[in-house]
Amino acid sequence: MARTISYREAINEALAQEMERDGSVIVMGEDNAGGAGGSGAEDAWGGVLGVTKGLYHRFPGRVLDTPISESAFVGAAIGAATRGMRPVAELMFIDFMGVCFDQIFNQAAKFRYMFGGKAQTPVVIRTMYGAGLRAAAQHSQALYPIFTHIPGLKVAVPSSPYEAKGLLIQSIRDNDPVIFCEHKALYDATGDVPEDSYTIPFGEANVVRDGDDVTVVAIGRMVSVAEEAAKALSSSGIEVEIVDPRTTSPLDTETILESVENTGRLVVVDEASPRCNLATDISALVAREAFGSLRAPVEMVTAPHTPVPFSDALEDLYIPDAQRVANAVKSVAEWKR
Amino acid sequence: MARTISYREAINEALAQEMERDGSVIVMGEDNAGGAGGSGAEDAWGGVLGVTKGLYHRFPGRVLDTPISESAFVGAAIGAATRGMRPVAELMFIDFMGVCFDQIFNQAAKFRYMFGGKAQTPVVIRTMYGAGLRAAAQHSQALYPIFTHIPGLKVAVPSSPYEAKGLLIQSIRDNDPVIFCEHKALYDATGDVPEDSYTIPFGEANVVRDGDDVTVVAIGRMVSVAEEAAKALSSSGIEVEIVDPRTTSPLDTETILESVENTGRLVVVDEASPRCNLATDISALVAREAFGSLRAPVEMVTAPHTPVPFSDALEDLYIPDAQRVANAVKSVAEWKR
Amino acid sequence: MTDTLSTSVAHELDENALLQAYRTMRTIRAFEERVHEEFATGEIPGFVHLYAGEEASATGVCAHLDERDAIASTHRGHGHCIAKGVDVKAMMAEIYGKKTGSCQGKGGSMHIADLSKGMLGANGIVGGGPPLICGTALAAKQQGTGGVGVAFFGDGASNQGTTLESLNLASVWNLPAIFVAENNGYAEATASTWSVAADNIADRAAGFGMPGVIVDGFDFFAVYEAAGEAIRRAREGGGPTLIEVKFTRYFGHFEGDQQTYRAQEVAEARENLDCLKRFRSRVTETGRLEEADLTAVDTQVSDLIDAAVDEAKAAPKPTEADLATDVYVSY
Amino acid sequence: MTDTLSTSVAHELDENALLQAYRTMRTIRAFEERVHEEFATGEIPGFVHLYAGEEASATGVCAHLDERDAIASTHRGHGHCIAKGVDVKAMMAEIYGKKTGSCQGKGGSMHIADLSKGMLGANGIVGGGPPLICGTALAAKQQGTGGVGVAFFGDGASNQGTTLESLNLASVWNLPAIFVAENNGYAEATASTWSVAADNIADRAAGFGMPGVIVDGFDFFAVYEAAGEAIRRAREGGGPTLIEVKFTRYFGHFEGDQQTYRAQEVAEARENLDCLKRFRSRVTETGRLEEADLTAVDTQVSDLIDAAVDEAKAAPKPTEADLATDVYVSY
Ligand SMILES: Cc1ncc(C[n+]2csc(CCOP(=O)(O)OP(=O)(O)O)c2C)c(N)n1
Ligand SMILES: Cc1ncc(C[n+]2csc(CCOP(=O)(O)OP(=O)(O)O)c2C)c(N)n1
Ligand SMILES: [Mg+2]
Ligand SMILES: [Mg+2]
Repeated sequence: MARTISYREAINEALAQEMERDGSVIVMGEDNAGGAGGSGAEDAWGGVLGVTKGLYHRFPGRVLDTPISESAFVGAAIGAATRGMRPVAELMFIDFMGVCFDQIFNQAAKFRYMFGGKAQTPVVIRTMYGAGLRAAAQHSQALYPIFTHIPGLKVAVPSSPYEAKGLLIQSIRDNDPVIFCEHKALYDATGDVPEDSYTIPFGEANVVRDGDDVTVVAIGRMVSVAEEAAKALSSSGIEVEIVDPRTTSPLDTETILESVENTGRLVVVDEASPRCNLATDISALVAREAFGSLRAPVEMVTAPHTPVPFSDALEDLYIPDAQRVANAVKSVAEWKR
Repeated sequence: MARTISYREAINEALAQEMERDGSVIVMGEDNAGGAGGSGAEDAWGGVLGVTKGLYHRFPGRVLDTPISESAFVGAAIGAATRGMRPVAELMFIDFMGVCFDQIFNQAAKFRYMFGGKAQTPVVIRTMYGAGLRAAAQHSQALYPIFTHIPGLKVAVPSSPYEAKGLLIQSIRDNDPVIFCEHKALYDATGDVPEDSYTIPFGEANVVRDGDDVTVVAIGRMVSVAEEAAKALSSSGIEVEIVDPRTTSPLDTETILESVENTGRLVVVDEASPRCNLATDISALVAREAFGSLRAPVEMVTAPHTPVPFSDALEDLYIPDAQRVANAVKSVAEWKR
Repeated sequence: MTDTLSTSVAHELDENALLQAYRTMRTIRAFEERVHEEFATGEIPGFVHLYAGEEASATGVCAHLDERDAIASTHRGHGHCIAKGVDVKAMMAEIYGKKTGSCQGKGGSMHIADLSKGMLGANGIVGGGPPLICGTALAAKQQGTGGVGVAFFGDGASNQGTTLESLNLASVWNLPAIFVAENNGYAEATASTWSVAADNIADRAAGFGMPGVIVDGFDFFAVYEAAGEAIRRAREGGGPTLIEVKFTRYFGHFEGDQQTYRAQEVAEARENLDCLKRFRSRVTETGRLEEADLTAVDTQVSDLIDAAVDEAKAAPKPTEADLATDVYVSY
Repeated sequence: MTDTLSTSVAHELDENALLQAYRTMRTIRAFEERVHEEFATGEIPGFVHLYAGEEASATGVCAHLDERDAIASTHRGHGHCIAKGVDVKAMMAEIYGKKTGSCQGKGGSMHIADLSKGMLGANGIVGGGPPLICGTALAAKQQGTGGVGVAFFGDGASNQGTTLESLNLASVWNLPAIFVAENNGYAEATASTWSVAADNIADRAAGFGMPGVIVDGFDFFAVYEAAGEAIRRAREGGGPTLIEVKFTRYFGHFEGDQQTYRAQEVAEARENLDCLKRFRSRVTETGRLEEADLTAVDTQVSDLIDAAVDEAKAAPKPTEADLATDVYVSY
């Protein structure tokens, strides 16, 4: 049975259901419970934005607070994963990857290949990305392109509560390391989510909306921005097909290519910085594999090549919005040789 | 006067000339001299592959060995750069970025913007990248796409001794943080290099070879691979234009687009992993900005989506070679709708 | 934690210096209490971490510093900024995201900086500052200025690898660097007694070849004295020091924190240990300053903060023209 | 550095165990000396770091371990692999980049691993292992197996932030983890007396709430005893220990290193301190083993290494079909 719950609740429920189902699932991170060693309540925080709240008391000994030592505890999650556990470690903000990236990309990502197929590292790294909370340059980035670049990692970027729950359960059951990117501005977004446990397979895009004129591939929070644009465009006679890849690695190239083969036009909406990001990745894919169908230049709507600004006045300009998406769609729809 | 010297010597000479010219230039890194605290000779190493050899005695007190603490000493270079120094820090292998990335992308790269234009951080991080030395998965990566992704960084990828010297001098004089990526398999490559000091401006591509049939954009060591392919192709009647961007950030989009507007065909050769790399970046640029001129799908010749294998038998297959480039060029040259 | 105003310290500080120290601490307190109030109205965006309760640390350390010296701060940076001389009105405007802010509104509370004042920035990365300070100290050493670098960081940050390896580097290079571990008892909701696997953070100094000192962070004079000794030694080429300053933060980790993880500690500290109260009673009881002098400072500070908030609210925001500027010096 | 075979240790080890220890050390030595020779012929690709001289450490520690336990190693990993039971022939084939290697030729010297043996891999990243070992120790603790995790790392790695913060985490979580700092005097060409800003690496233990122990790394029995105590304590829930093992590496940092940075140390160590020589004279002088037993082991080991090299040379390389396999379990 589906109910309407928030993205935050969907993630919490996925964790709880998997912890219930599988004793090897443990959760760790800074203040994932909160209150360790203090004079007051434990589970005081449940994560900085409350995502893991309640798990501490429900699963005694399986929700671990950590010192601020991301290399050590992310590395510990990885080490534990090689020894039969299924740890879910929280890297509070994706921006903090810089202090622990080695453990992720040189250790977890490479074990299986380097060790000739004999390692298995079922670790999940949950992390918060994205702009919109006036959190400024070091707490607002969308660094999933960097993880997508690394062979050996899988990268999930859920766009809604439904995707969040299904992709997280899949991430936990998956036998490879997964970077699970939660958009911090989506935590209060609500949507229909089945109560029962379910998985969304990796590498299977969701066609959010059908349309014959222009394909819009949108990542994470950009899916709802694209939907907003699509509605406005529809009233001016342009029907957009929106593809949400759901995982950027693996990427469902087939669904994207099929859509462009039908529409002949592509816009990619990516909140990340513009260089070497998902927008370029998908655009290049299409320009190689579906060139014959392309009837207009590809378009990319991304953040500008700047750090994320603090002031709301600037941050609102920084984040791709429905207007910019609509303009890009129009430009490819109207393009003439 | 130009003489023939090696890529290694060109880098050493650039460092020496800038240290001579400007007292604020200092050099630091693990065993950049070598022998600190030991019972034998100082300047015992001059860097792990001898690139900084001789500077220690020539510039007393200005070549600093470091403990194995990349965050601390790369951060120190960055901090010193905000206070009037022009440090050149060596991150021995680019693969080690994972233990110090925060200082590079959250600190150095963002200071100027975050601080409202009031900071200046003229630091150079020299680092070795690339496959070919049987150095395996953690010592062979080509991670420059990750640095290129980050606003606030500049990224130079010299393809020859001439480029190495001119780009390094420019990097040192440049007032922004620069990641200077040296291909370890090029150190013994030789070429004509002027004795006098000179700079190569950032964001100015070099057209290595003229040709009207296909544009090949190649990065770093891939330039010589592309040249080899071009020679073979020429004898079968295909004239390739090779563009070496020299810096991936800033990127000389103009030269690339002009070339494709003439040839109508593009192949990008990038040693990096295939997802969100320079090949996709440049392909997407062309598919957006020069779509009207494109007469064939873009092609990308890259490493496969795997870690770098150790065995020579596999590593030779891993690295893009002239044959694969030639095949890609032929496929776009012969492409028919 | 003794309450005697050490004679050497009393000797060093003349009336002006005492008044200046008081003014700095009072400015920080007033700034933070006002930001606390204003944040509650919803007008201040983002994450805001307040320094109230910890004033003696920034003030006691920075009282020894001049333009040769640089400091690096943390997410809880307002106090360090004020103590190092960053303009208070520009800071307030920055917190409001205004074009007139220290960083033109691009940085916000977590990134206030003023490099012209040797203030290398608040820092959103826990453990981000110590490596940078090795660098400013190295620059001072290479340039022979006699300058020092000071890294302020929290108890939580004392567990971050970047901090720990900076201690070692500073010793190996014999840098004029001071590491000030501000142990306010918590990192977010996590007690330092739990996260720091040692009795004191200062105990880590020995493993990195430098002196480790513990001071009562509610006592300006204690901080002033310990910092003075460390800074003097550093300027003379004697290398780095780790100073652990112990106290309590008065507000939550950030604005909005419900603080269920701790009990009475704050009320007790505010009542019995407060650095401003203790400073005030000591300097008046020992006859160094008059109550009236201090009250005059209070009024001036209060007016300054009022004006800062008014001006910040009235100031313009940055505009589209500012979005893509100042990423590079040139590109 | 005493030379008395401690009675408790002598008691613990029966003849079989002594022979096994000798066999392990001899295998490591013979393996490394042979790789040294073969490397010089140009047939072995890549960067190769040899463990000769340090055999007592891997052997003395791993003698206490079983399949519940996991170890993490370094770029200098051959000794740890052999001591933890990785197949010697598969190791040699791996070093030659052959399909029959421990990692099918995909890893090479710097990445030999065998997870089925609890050997988590040599590691090309200095400081890469300690975090991982916090994880294997955590797994053992969660699963209640009584297992421990052991991180071997060098003096150079003791300055890496990842190592230092792992010490703290292991204490905070009270993990059954052992940190073995192998201080061979140098990190590449840099002396540990210079790079480690403390008299001993073991001195860092106190700052992270755990015991720190220094042992003579040329003495198998000293290592065995210290490791035994730490491992016993860890298995019983007593938390982590930092053990510093001091010795000298016999070859260069990697094969090809000219070693101008050090003088007579190696010849002296080889002559007077060598772990194999000392082990041999001690067990024979105390009448625990006969010369003939040991010589028989020498011969068996020598034959094994010969066979390993012959087979490695004859083995096939991986092929194109192997290039893109085993990146993921499924993709
Ligand atoms: C690398 C990194 N990890 C985690 C965080 C999130 N975070 C911000 S402040 C904080 C607590 C810091 O505690 P402490 O160092 O004691 O400073 P205090 O807040 O007490 O001043 C945490 C975990 C961060 N900003 N950076
Ligand atoms: C993060 C990182 N930095 C630097 C290196 C290069 N490197 C490889 S081994 C080594 C020296 C290591 O010294 P130590 O830890 O003492 O180990 P030893 O070689 O003496 O066994 C260095 C600097 C690396 N592999 N990883
Ligand atoms: Mg704190
Ligand atoms: Mg060593």
